[in-house]
Amino acid sequence: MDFINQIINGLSTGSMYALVAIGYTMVYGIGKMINFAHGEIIMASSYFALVGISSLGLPPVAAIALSVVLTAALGVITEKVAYKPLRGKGSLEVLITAIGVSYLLQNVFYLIFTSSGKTFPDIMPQGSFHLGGLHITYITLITLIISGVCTGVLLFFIHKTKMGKAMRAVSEDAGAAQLMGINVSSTISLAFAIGSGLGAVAGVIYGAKFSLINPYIGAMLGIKAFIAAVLGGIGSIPGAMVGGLMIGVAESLTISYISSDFSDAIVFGILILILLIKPAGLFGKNVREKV
Amino acid sequence: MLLKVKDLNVNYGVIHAIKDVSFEVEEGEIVALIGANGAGKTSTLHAISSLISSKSGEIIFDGKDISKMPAHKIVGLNLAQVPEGRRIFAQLSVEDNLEMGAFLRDDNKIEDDIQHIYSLFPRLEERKKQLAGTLSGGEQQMLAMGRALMSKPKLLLLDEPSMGLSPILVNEIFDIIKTINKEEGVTVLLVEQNASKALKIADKAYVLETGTITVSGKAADVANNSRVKEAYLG
Amino acid sequence: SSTNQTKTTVKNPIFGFIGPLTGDASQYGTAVKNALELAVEKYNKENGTKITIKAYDDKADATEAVNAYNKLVDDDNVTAVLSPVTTASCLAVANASKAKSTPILTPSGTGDNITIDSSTKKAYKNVFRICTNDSYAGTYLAKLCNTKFNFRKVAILYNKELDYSAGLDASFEKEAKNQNVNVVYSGAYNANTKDFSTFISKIKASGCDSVYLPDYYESVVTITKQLRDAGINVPLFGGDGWDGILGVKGVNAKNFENTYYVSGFNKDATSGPAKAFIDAYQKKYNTMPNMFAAMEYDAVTVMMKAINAAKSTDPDKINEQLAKITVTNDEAACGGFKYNEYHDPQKEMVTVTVKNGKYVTVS
Amino acid sequence: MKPLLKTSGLGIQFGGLKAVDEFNFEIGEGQLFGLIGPNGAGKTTIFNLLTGVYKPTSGKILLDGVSLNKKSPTQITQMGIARTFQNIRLFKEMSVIDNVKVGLHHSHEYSLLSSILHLPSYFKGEEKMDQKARELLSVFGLEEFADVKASNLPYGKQRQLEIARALATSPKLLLLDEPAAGMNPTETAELMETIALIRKKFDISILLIEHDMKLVMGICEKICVLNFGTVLAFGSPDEIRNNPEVVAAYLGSEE
Amino acid sequence: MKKKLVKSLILALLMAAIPYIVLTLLMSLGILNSFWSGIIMLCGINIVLAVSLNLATGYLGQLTLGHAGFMAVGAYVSAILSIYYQWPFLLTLLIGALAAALIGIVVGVPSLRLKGDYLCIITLAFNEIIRVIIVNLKITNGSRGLIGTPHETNFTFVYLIAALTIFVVYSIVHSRHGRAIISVKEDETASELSGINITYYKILAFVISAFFAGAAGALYSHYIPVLVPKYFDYNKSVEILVMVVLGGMGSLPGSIIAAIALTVVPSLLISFSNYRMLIYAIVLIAAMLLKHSDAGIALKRMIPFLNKKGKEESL
Ligand SMILES: Nc1ncnc2c1ncn2[C@@H]1O[C@H](COP(=O)(O)OP(=O)(O)OP(=O)(O)O)[C@@H](O)[C@H]1O
Ligand SMILES: Nc1ncnc2c1ncn2[C@@H]1O[C@H](COP(=O)(O)OP(=O)(O)OP(=O)(O)O)[C@@H](O)[C@H]1O
Ligand SMILES: [Mg+2]
Ligand SMILES: [Mg+2]
Repeated sequence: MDFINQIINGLSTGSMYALVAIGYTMVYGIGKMINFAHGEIIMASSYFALVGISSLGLPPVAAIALSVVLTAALGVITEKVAYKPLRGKGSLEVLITAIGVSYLLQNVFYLIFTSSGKTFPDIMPQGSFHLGGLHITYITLITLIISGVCTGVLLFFIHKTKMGKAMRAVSEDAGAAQLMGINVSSTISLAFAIGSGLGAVAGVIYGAKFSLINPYIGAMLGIKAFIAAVLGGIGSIPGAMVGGLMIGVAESLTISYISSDFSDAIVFGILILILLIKPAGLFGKNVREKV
Repeated sequence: MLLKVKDLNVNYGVIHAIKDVSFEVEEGEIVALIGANGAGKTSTLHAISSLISSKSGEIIFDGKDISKMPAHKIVGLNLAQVPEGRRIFAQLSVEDNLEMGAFLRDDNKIEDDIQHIYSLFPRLEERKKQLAGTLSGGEQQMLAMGRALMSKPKLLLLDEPSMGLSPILVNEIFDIIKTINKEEGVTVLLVEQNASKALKIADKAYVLETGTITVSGKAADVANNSRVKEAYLG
Repeated sequence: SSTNQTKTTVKNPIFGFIGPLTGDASQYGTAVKNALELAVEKYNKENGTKITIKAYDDKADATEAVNAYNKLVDDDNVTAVLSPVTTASCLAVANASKAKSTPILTPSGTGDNITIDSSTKKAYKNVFRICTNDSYAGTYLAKLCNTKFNFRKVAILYNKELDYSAGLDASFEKEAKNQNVNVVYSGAYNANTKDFSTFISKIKASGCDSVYLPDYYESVVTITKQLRDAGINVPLFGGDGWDGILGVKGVNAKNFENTYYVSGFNKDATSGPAKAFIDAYQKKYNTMPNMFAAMEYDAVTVMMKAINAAKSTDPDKINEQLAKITVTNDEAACGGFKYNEYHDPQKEMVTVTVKNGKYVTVS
Repeated sequence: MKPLLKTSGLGIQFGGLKAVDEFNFEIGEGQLFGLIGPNGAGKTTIFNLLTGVYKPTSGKILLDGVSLNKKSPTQITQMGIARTFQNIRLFKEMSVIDNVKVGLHHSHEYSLLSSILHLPSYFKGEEKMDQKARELLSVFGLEEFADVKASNLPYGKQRQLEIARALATSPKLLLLDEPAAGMNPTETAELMETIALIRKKFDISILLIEHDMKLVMGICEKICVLNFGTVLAFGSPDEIRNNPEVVAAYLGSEE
Repeated sequence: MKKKLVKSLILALLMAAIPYIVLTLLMSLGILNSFWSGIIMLCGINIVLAVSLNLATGYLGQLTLGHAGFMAVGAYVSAILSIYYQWPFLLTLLIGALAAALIGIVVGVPSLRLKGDYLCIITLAFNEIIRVIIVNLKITNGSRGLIGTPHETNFTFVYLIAALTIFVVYSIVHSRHGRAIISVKEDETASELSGINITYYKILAFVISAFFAGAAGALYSHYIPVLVPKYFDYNKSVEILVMVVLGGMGSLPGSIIAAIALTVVPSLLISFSNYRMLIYAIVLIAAMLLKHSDAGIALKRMIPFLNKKGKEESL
């Protein structure tokens, strides 16, 4: 029973990683760039929601909606100002700018909100329920449901709608996509908006779950989610979902059954092993380059 | 006059690739643009479609100046291009590639048109679920043409459509170009290395050499030009 | 710095500050710097002096701290350095200061070896601190478990990537053995752990009668919420890092009923220097000061006392005075003390608990 | 004539698709062979099999009697098979001469240590490589472009550089994948001469994929026609030209 | 040709000697005080790190985010040998560097199967694993920090090792081995099919890169009085990567200049207290954007030794 409880714990954290990882994957897919500032964008979303609830006195749902909109806008602005001028200059160049943006966001929020933690209001039902011998908190359940729904909707959008397919077309060959009449700039903005908006959902969950937020929470969340995205096969949305859940569960299980001291090392070790066996990640299409 | 290019110049950094190029394409015509490697044929087509921005000059399509228009808007005016090297979407299926060709359309004939493309290129129908990246070179060329046709273009720019195709397919492709032109009324601007074949189906032709047009006229006349014969017809 | 040597009272010493003003440790650095500014302002006003401050950011990184130290000493000619704030920076700066012997007085470097030169095993002649060290607090708590709280089965959750937390854990576990206190579970999390559910399941299973959380209050707030959510209602306790816990905006004080921590600073003080400091700090910065801020406040007092006794800004003379200084309870917000041979202050600690959402000092 | 390369029952499958099946083939020393066939017949795939880029799912490849099945592409190249690519793959950011020098890498060895310590063997090695590379470039008239960035060469020159780089590995067998693609008739005629010259000068065998029938029929001694991964016909240019099956599947009737 | 090479070699040695003599003079005369000498030392260490990473990332083209891991291995191995066994500094430096090189093999192996971002993650993972191990070992004193390493690093050592790193990487890059390494970046398949043993060269580049990172670590550990594992987390790896990318992939002068700039600028910003990182972030973004703007490219053209490709580009 404890084992299953640990798995549920892991799934709950993992689904938050997954939502963030999806943002990475989307932006990567379309811009072939690692948006290192994605974690910070999510940190921003937590603050947006916090300000919405605490300062503006909005009801939680409205605050969340506000946060999603503002975060999406922040993502789009970042893209336009910092990344767009470097488009086509190599992914590494943009990576460095993204690192700059992540420092920038951290410090802007630090200067506004200081680095001491702010308590996030309890916007989700507190407490837990028992199911058989299982002990599940409501937050866990809600997190799982929300991330499942978000992924499902997104998958449908990407694979079944015209805009979604256009997004994939741009991600492959922006020039050719233009020749189809696809507006590349707005498609990329859309990807940033969706990725950041989903991140905002994760940011709110983060706040609700861990109750304390500071300007530096995005860094590790971002790294973990980035790892999840790569593990699942970067560019693949189901991959990001599964990768996130796996990292969450692996963390939870190593801490409880192997060693808390080495938990990070073991999780990273697992990651290395999986990637060595499946070099393009779990869901990555290992298309051999046609010679 | 469907397309009119006047005093077009293209620069890549310090390289002046296209120098004061002017030409015209009448509705319903097939116009061939031939020239050696690196003469600037692709650059000309890219300039028309706005895939490159560093350019000056006038480009009038269907009465509108499109020289400053972004690439995706130009497609909406029914001007399509089959780019050099095909550039199909490798990770999308054959079918999705065709659907992308119809991106700007919102009529309900799209499905019919896909079937129509399949009838032009039966090989594509066999492979409609396959990822386009794993198609052979010739298959990819068919897909690229099919995809461009899905936008129902008035003017189709073709950049070396016969490159890398087997002789039988080269003939087929030229037949298809003729068909598209005659039966569907699509005007074609055709860039080709295979000059003899291109001149055979074209009405008018221009020869481009290191960024300038050196010979122009009726296709038959160009084909008989002694310099052209020596350099491009072998 | 030699201009004032002939005068009896030194009018314008320069105090250096090194601490994290950016990055995730910046809240400590900022609080300490605020207290330094407050204390200097007050001292100048009351004594007609013109003490000035030079402050540099070190991002809690030892390398940067050494750079900042070099700048303070070479470019700014500071009289004394009233910092660094974090332990690693203190260790590095202490070592780097050997050649110059500028007095260093840290309010908050709690690591055990800061004041000790590892090559001679003796105290550096110029390095002192206001706070007690990690061993002191860990050992003190282990004794309390036995003598005061009667905790026999303690579960521990500490941050293995934080020197402070690891230090408090090690000294506690060591002393617990002598005090007949059993450590029934000991779990170590990473600096970035936010989800403690896995540890909490273990704690639940351990059958402990109390949980020891030697970390700074930010983590403690998160852990406590999750512990209480999971239905663990045993007493929780920790070290001076807890200080400031109710000051976290929006914290659910209910979770902290039945918790204890020891501190060098009594926030409930109704009179004396602690009260005066708290009032002044709140007036100026509109927020409750934490313990390290109070320690820095004392650092200014202590340093000026030594300088006045030395009647000079000569570093060696100041160091001499510091080593034999006696600070009384009336002078210091965090209590009076004398230094032992390792330049560690010997002082009483206050035990604090939370009742009805308010700090209460346990006598 | 001694057989140089021999395949028996060679095949590879991608998912359900048998891209190449039961391919039996032999090329002798000094021979110039053509490999033609409709698009997607499996020609490039055969090159990929011969050079170790793909591992065969069935059959054998023997070079000079030695099996290549388990060899890596690097080993195969070092054993004497070099190739060019259907889509040009030069080292784009490197200079023209450096591209060739990479091809010379294996045949001009001096150690890492001697390059760090600048020992005489380093200077000697570099000098020899430089000489050899310039020689090869001159065959293609590329000498004047030696220091130009490869991607800045005109397309036709890039194809020639690719051949020069392949030759630099001192192959016994050279595989050319559509060397005339994108060339106009004049350039193609030049290429034909170059190929003939290479074959004589370097005394090697050549296997050539090409859709330009003038070129294939003009210089190949023997031609193998591939269709749907299997051999459709085999013979001299004249035999192939008049083979009705080949005409139907590949050549089409010239009007 | 040989004469030309020998001549340029002598010239290079001269070029290397002049800044050394000048800087030593300035320091001993006290014109450069201990603040500046400290920064110069860190510049030297960062040059070693950036130049060595450039071999793996800039020339070989393998994106690595774990350079700080190699540095950590060199730092801790050499520090432990110095503290517990009192071995001479240069010997501990060599062993530290070799230990890092050994880890370089381990990290290099995945690069045979993985590319781009996948490799980047793997190296980041190795970096974190190394750090977690250091946090948990007794001999390293975990997160509380290792103290007592003798202060052996001086300007001469730093300068020598930096010069050596530059010289070795330069020599490799300008030999057949370097061409092989660059060809792997340009096109792996074409490189393989030109007879290059890409396995060997990938591992080689990683090993050399790790070796010098280890040496940099040893220099660092004998410079700073306390070694904490946190210093070697992925942020440090990112910092080194920033130097390489900002300086230009595959450009040695670029790496050197960027290493110096990214050491000096933040140090000068320390008095901006809490605005410091904000300013740094803006400077970094602006530098990246400027580097690729028309103005930036024009500026670069005017600096002669950053523009060695001038001839090639003009066609
Ligand atoms: N992106 C670019 N950057 C720099 N120069 C370019 C670029 N694209 C083309 N050029 C140069 O511009 C000139 C014209 O090239 P273009 O591709 O238009 O020729 P083309 O006639 O289409 O040749 P091909 O038959 O090889 O396709 C050439 O000299 C080429 O090297
Ligand atoms: N990696 C792969 N995965 C799946 N299918 C592949 C792969 N490589 C090739 N194919 C398929 O194998 C068949 C043969 O391809 P190949 O590239 O060898 O053709 P080709 O004869 O060279 O054609 P072309 O003349 O058009 O270049 C094609 O149908 C192609 O789609
Ligand atoms: Mg072209
Ligand atoms: Mg082929």
